[in-house]
Amino acid sequence: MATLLFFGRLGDLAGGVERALGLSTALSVADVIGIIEQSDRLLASALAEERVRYAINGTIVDGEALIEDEDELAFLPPVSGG
Amino acid sequence: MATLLFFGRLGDLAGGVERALGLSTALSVADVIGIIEQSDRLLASALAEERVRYAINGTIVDGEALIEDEDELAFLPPVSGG
Amino acid sequence: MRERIRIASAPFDPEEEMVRFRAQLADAGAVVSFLGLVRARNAAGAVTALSLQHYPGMTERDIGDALNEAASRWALEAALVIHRIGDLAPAEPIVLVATASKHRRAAFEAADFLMDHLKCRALFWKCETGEGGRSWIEPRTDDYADAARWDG
Amino acid sequence: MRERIRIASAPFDPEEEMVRFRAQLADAGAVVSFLGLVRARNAAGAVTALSLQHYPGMTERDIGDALNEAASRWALEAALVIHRIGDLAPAEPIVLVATASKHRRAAFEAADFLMDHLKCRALFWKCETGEGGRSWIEPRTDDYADAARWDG
Repeated sequence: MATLLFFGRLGDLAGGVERALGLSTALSVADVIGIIEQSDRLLASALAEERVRYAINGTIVDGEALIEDEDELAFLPPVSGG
Repeated sequence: MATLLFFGRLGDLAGGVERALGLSTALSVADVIGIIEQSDRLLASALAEERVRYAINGTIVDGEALIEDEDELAFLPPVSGG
Repeated sequence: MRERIRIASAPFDPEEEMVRFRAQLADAGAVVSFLGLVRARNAAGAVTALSLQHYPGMTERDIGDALNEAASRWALEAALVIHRIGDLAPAEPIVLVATASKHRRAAFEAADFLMDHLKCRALFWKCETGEGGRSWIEPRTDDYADAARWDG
Repeated sequence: MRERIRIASAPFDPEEEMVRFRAQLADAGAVVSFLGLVRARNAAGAVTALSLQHYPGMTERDIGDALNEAASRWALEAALVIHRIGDLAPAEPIVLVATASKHRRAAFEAADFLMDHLKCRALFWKCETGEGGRSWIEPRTDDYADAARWDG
């Protein structure tokens, strides 16, 4: 299983920070958003916003990057600390 | 008596921070330096340096300002704090 | 440069942390600290709670990168970053940054730089609850402009 | 703005002073502190002692004027200046400046401004004793340039 992480307001939309996703083959981030779109168009649309960044296993990637089983894909909306 | 105050390195030259000066009439700061010059040319020359400021009773003044009996005249060389 | 990063899930004592930070210093002439506190009011009215989220591992590595950049820009003897996560109440400390250097300009600038990074580049997400409801906060335009001051 | 000026003839505890400074704050989101320490070395070698002189009354009034200027330039909730006089040993605190404001830029800039003032405009005279002998210190060229940044 791969792990999807939804931070900030994306977690509200996803109904939780973490979600498991079974992968039979490597998929791009864009493919994963496409799968989510089938069940949750609102979340998928939020994930595809330009200001949302993606990280696979802790490294920032673009939408074409591939995730495989056991990988962790994080969706990072605009940050705010301090 | 008027009080003369010598701060920083001026105090080293004057042999102390404070010195009393009897005044029978009002004198300018320049006059006071002239009096000091009669007994201590090194100190007078240090007091007359451009970077030394004068204060009478806590207010910055120029060399023509007058001091009277009971006044306090301070010689302020370049400062350094912090 | 000696550095320390701490992501704190419970309240921390800023002055206790500063005692500890100072104890390690050998020949610093300048110590700057920045303490951020939860404000009881925002533009929408009273704030009753603040919740902070981070991405364990990635957040710490990113702050480590910012500390490395600070160390390469300024001659620092030590630097400290403590950042809260979890639920916070008004007036509680959120973030403490401390820097130590021989001369004061390095300590001031490095603390300023680190705070700009933490405010709008580090991986934290902040949710405010209050009169205005519940909302995820984004940095102000000023915050982005401040952070851009350090860009190459 | 709440302000406090203290000319201290004996050692002070910076963290204790910060606890006290913070206790008075109502809705500050940002607290900046600058702590200056006696350095054990200068360009001429080891420093064994530092002696600081001030002009009682005039020094405090001048710092009060600087605090008033800070209050007119930045929206500060509180500001604190503590400055040592007398004989100090290496590593001892010389000066503590603290500022509190809603947003961090005001607190950073006001602390920076106050330190520039204390460093080369406030009425203190500083004498170092060490390997290089005994000498009255003047601000560095950098210090004067820093202070001039705030001039109108």
